[in-house]
Amino acid sequence: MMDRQAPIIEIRNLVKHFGSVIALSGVSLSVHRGEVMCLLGDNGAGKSTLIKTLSGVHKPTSGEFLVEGRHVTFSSPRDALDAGIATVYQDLAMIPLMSVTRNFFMGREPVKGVWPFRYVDFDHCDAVTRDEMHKIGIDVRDPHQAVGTLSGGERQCVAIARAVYFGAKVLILDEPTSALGVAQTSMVLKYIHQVRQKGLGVIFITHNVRHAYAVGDRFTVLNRGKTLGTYAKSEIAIDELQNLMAGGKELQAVSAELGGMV
Amino acid sequence: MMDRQAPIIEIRNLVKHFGSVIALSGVSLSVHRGEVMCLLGDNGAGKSTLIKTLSGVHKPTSGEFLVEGRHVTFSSPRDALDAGIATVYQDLAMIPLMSVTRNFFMGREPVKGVWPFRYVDFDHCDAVTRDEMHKIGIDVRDPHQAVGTLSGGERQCVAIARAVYFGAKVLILDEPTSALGVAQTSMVLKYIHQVRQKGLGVIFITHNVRHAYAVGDRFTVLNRGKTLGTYAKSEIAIDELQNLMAGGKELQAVSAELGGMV
Amino acid sequence: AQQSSRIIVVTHGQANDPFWSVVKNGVAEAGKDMNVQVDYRAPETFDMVSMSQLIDAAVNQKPAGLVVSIPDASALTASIQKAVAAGIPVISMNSGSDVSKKLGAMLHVGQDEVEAGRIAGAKLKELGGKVGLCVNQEVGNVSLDLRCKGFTDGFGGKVTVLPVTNDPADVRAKVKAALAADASVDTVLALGAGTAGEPTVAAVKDAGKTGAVRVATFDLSAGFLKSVAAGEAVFAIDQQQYLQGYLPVAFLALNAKYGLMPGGNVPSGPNLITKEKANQVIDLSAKGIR
Amino acid sequence: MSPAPAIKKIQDERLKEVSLLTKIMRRPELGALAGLILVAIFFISTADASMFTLAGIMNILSPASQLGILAIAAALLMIGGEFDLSIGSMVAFTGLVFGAFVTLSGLPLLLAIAATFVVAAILGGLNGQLVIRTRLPSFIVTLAFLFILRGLSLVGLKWATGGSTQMRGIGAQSNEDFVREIFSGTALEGLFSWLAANDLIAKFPNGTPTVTGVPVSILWFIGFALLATWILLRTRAGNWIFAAGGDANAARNSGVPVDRVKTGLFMLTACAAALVAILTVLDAGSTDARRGFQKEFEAIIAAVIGGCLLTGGYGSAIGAFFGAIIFGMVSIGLTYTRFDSDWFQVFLGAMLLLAVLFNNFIRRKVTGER
Amino acid sequence: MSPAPAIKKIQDERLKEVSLLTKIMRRPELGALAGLILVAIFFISTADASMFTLAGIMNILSPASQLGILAIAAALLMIGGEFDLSIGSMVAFTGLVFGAFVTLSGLPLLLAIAATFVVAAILGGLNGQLVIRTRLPSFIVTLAFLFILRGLSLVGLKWATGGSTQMRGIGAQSNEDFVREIFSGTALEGLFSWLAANDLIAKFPNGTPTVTGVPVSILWFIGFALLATWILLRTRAGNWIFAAGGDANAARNSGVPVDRVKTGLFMLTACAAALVAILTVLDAGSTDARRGFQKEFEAIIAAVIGGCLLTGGYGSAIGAFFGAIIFGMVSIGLTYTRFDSDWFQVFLGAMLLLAVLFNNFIRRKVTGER
Ligand SMILES: Nc1ncnc2c1ncn2[C@@H]1O[C@H](COP(=O)(O)OP(=O)(O)OP(=O)(O)O)[C@@H](O)[C@H]1O
Ligand SMILES: Nc1ncnc2c1ncn2[C@@H]1O[C@H](COP(=O)(O)OP(=O)(O)OP(=O)(O)O)[C@@H](O)[C@H]1O
Ligand SMILES: [Mg+2]
Ligand SMILES: [Mg+2]
Repeated sequence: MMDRQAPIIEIRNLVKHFGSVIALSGVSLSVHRGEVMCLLGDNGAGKSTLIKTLSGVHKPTSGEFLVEGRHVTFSSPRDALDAGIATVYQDLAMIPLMSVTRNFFMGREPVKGVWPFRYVDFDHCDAVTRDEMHKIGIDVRDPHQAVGTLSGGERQCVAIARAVYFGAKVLILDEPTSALGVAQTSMVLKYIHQVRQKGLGVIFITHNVRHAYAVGDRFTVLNRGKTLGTYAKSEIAIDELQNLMAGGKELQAVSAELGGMV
Repeated sequence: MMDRQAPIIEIRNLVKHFGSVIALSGVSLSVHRGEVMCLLGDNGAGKSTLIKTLSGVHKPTSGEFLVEGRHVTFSSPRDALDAGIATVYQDLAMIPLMSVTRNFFMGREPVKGVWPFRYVDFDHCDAVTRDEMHKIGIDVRDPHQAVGTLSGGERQCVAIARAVYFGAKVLILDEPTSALGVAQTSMVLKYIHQVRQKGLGVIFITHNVRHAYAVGDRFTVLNRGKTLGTYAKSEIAIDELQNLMAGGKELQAVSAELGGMV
Repeated sequence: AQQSSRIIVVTHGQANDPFWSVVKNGVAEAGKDMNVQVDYRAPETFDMVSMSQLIDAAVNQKPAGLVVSIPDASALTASIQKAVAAGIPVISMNSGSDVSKKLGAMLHVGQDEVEAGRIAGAKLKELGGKVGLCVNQEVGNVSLDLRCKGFTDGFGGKVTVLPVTNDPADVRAKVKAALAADASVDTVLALGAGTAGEPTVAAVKDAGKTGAVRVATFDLSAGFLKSVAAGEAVFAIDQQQYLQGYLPVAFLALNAKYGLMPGGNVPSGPNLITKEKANQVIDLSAKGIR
Repeated sequence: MSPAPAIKKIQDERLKEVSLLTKIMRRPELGALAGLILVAIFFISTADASMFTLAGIMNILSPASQLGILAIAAALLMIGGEFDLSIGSMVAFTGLVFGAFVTLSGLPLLLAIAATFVVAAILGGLNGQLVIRTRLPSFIVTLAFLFILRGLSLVGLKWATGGSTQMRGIGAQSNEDFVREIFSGTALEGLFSWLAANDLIAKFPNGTPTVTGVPVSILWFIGFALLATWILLRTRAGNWIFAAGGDANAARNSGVPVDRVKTGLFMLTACAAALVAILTVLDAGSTDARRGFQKEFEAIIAAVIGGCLLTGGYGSAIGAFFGAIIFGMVSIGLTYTRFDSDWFQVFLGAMLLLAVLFNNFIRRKVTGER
Repeated sequence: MSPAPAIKKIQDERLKEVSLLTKIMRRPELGALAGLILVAIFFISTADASMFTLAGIMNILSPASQLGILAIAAALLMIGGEFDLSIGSMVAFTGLVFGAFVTLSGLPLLLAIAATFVVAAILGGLNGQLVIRTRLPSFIVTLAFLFILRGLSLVGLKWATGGSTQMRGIGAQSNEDFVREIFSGTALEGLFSWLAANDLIAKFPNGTPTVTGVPVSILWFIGFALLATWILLRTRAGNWIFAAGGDANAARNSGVPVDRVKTGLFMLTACAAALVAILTVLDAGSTDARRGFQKEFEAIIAAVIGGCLLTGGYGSAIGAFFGAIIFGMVSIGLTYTRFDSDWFQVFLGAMLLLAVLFNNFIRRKVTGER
């Protein structure tokens, strides 16, 4: 199903410190073409820190980082975008005061005309935004509405639709489904599936083991800044995965108490 | 199991407009003692708007609001807190630049000494914070750490631990589990269960039908600012509930495609 | 009121500047005495561009007479000439005696700042001063800079400019610092009595150098005059700026009424107020007349 | 219970009808226009009638235009999330630089102007780079430049003139009419003398029109306002400015070159200051050490009256345009009234407050915000 | 793969060891102290030795203390998320009010002081209520008050004195020594004359010590800094101030009475201005229309040098304390050096920039931020 050449993204022994806090202490990981790699782990395990390092927001303290087999160092998120890594951050990277359209096209505005009279055709942008949002299951009432007035889930959908629309080689999604309703979640999972089929790599972070298992090909579990291991879907059952994600804590007890519905 | 006197909270025909946007168009709802009322619905259905109206953040455009059978109008969240309504907001109501302890006790700082020499015993507060966070499954490295440096899930846990610690008559939780890891989620669900057993009322908002079904007694589904109906747990099966939450959209199709794992 | 007997005064000095508030009092008094309407206008800071705009605004209102100060001839030429072209009689005051005629003003009332500074400098030199300090509370305000320049010329000895602010604590501390840093300073000239002069006297007292350091100031304030009377300061230099406000308005009013106008410039000062005269003027100064 | 309604995008039932008026008034700049109208009404009822003659309006617009050029630049910078407190000192310093190029170096006017803009751009870039590199607040960095440039203006003036704080006679010797006409004096003179000849506008007794033309600074002001509006609303750079000011981190994460945008804005602000310096120096023929004093302050006021948020990310150039006119009208307008000038500041403050309150009131009323 | 480690709270492996020094230097105010030390080193090496004698230090501290009282109040207000640009004018206005109470109404000193504080608190409350009710930025509201109060001071002074802009003789007639001693002159005079008598401090030739005591304004300054620090760090009100400034909405949602906190801060700021007014008026015996000119500006500078964020929610009173001393030392210190005074502003700007840069550099170095 997928070609196992050089991975699109590979990291080796990545370490990241914030002042005295050690957020990542030696993480290795690889993502291939046409593969959905799920990154799982407890709160504070370092998942967001890891993907922010991949997308150029943080500079790693040490460690190797290869894109398509070549060493890279990103000095800004723009570098990562240029290298084909598109990211939906957990904190969304949106400007609340700006309109939906302007947020959607932020940093990648299509221009028309010749310099110095180059301009952005915002009518066209509005149409695209409305369209893309509709595809993901949200009727934007008015693309000029400020993003700050959208509901949490609607905002998440803007971020995802944006990343997908400007599709790249690798799509990184940090808990994209956490704020979404059932319908929107299905939509996003379907998107992830489509993206994989187009041959892109996907890194998908989630706390919902069902979502992960529904679309993931491989699962990497982080715990307290370290990898607990990487498993292919065939190697691990959903329950084992769930236990691993929770760090083996006294989960069964609670779960049983509440009727095993978690 | 629960006494069916006057509901702790009852609203009738609540309407809320934001300028030209109609966020709620006539919602009725009641919560009783010792009951977990799950509020479900699509993104943008108006759930957060509804609970923000209950907790005094927004003033309703029209409609009735009764607490323990008496009509009330809150002019600020403080009024709601004083009336015994504690809320964990979706956007958390935390100050990123302030320490964990200061956020934990914000608005409800315990004071010592006599006026004008009243002071806050922050050492004691630090200990309480560390303790409460530990109970919910988070080891706070340093209670003086700014909340802004915590991971999304850790921040959520602070908000929940705070609301539970200062427990009131009604606890409102807006998507508390969405950013949480498996272990923390179980913890929160267990908390909700405990709170109910103490005789408090709980309003629990979630997009995860399993979480809702695990702890909920009754389920109210909102759609586009209107109630689709309220069901007791005995009246509805989990699959029906899920369909209702998604607004009956072409969910089955997607779900089937992905192996029914959503 | 009658449009014809309105006189507008545009200067570069703000209404809250102690020096100019006296001018303004003179203007108001003359308006009352002559039974004409007077308006006093000045920009919010020393700003030649907005001053020229204020003159334009005055010209638009076609007054019976216009009184202006001319601290920067280049910047104000166009506006003043426009007033003259519009047939409005113009009298210049305070500064600009050199260009007054050329711009078409009927006459000039006042004392050149440089000249006043030179006289003060010469007097202090005569009193035995050798190393001087010029305390400037508004560096960059051309009229104050010119006072320092005149002082330097007339004094002959070494003069350092000490930039300070309007804050008495700041003036006091800086003068004290300057006296401590250079023990040879024996003369201090402040450019404003209330703002810079009084704290300077206090600073000299703090430094234990009362008497050893000659203190003088431009303009008058009751507090400073007391110090002059007490011998803590040597003199205050008075331009009698009340006249600079009163006379032009009176002249223009009479001009409007009877077509009268004196034949030449009127020098309003300077007038050195020393120990002997100090006591008589204290009350007038407290009322904003001197 | 019925299933969810299957309404498609025809008419969303969750939107109330809003009138066109409401839609128009929702734009931030039009609140400022409402404030302007209020202030104008106040003066029409209290001031001398000559205030609203053609000459009177030109008289109001000239200070407004000089302030306005600065205010628009300040507004763009504020939208981009930064302040520049050195604008006022920059006016003095670039005025000196320009004066020195003309009188001391004897450069032709065009070259002197170009060189002045280059100096301004370099200084603005320096401001920007310091803010970005050190990650200090721009408030404090540009404040340092407020002092440094003001001080350098004093030192430079004394050096250039041999001891005076005033440099005179700038541009008197130059006779390149074309460049001069772009940067000083009045435009459309032919039109105005024709109008005067036909008794359509007021004349002095000697027959010259009271207004000989539109001061060029007003044309620059209008042109700059239009350009800035176009940039903000229609170009990629405009989107980047909003994004950089709204949330620099989020913008950076989305690939906006925030640092480049901010540096560019600082350079633009400095160049706007240079433009004002050139306009005023050529007009007045002189410059002094106090030029532009506190203009940074007034520019920010005008931008805020015009609806810019101090926290960045929101505002408009047209708002700053109206804000500058309000400020100019209040400060010149009071001289047309019979109020004692002692009360000037009281009125200025009260009028500012009223204009902003009214602007705010209208906006809330119209948009139905609570 | 092994299951998750079951480490309990003994030692978290995800924390590096940090030295005590690092921990201390992480406090925002100590960055300002580092800046102060740098500035002091600069002056020790360039200025006249008399600058760091006891008399010299008192001389630096007395203007610094007046600025500092304002700066600490401004810092609290900034932490609470608002600005007050009317502080400077408030100094002039409350000075006038106090003067009028003493000279015109002939109130006893204590009553006059109390009444002045009441007036200040009312004005501050008005500021605060306007900001809260209108939801306009405090920048613009207090700016209006900057003008209004400045104008009223002028009008009031002229009215009270019959035409002069200076009111004098305040406190000359009053002879309540106790109250006077608290608000003016020097304290600890006995100690200092004893020290002088024992040749421990410098004397004038006539035997009186060069420093007769500590100016009371310095004691007020220190006392206020300690009080403000205690409030910020140890009280409920302090937590509310941080919360209100950090995110007013979040704070309100958590039950913090944000509006009351902000109004209280505005009142505090106005009272700080009144305190400075009373101290200076009693000291100088007079007040004039230009008192406190631009002090609002300097106070904000000092607070920012001291590490306050302009966006609110972060800062310290001790930082503002050091910030005021840095500002005072730079502005007074230059007169002790041999630099040409024309360069004064250039140095002032450069020193400010250096102090802040150094402060920033130290903090980053020590905390290991990148
Ligand atoms: N800028 C920072 N400064 C200090 N510590 C930080 C910073 N950013 C993250 N951390 C710490 O690093 C750890 C990892 O955080 P991270 O956000 O990567 O967790 P996560 O795995 O994404 O958790 P979640 O599932 O809750 O989002 C956390 O303990 C957090 O407190
Ligand atoms: N302040 C506001 N101004 C204008 N519209 C608003 C405002 N707040 C909310 N809305 C709109 O009201 C609707 C309901 O929003 P709300 O946040 O209550 O949804 P929600 O049910 O909580 O959704 P989610 O599950 O995504 O959090 C949304 O369409 C949103 O755009
Ligand atoms: Mg995360
Ligand atoms: Mg919500």
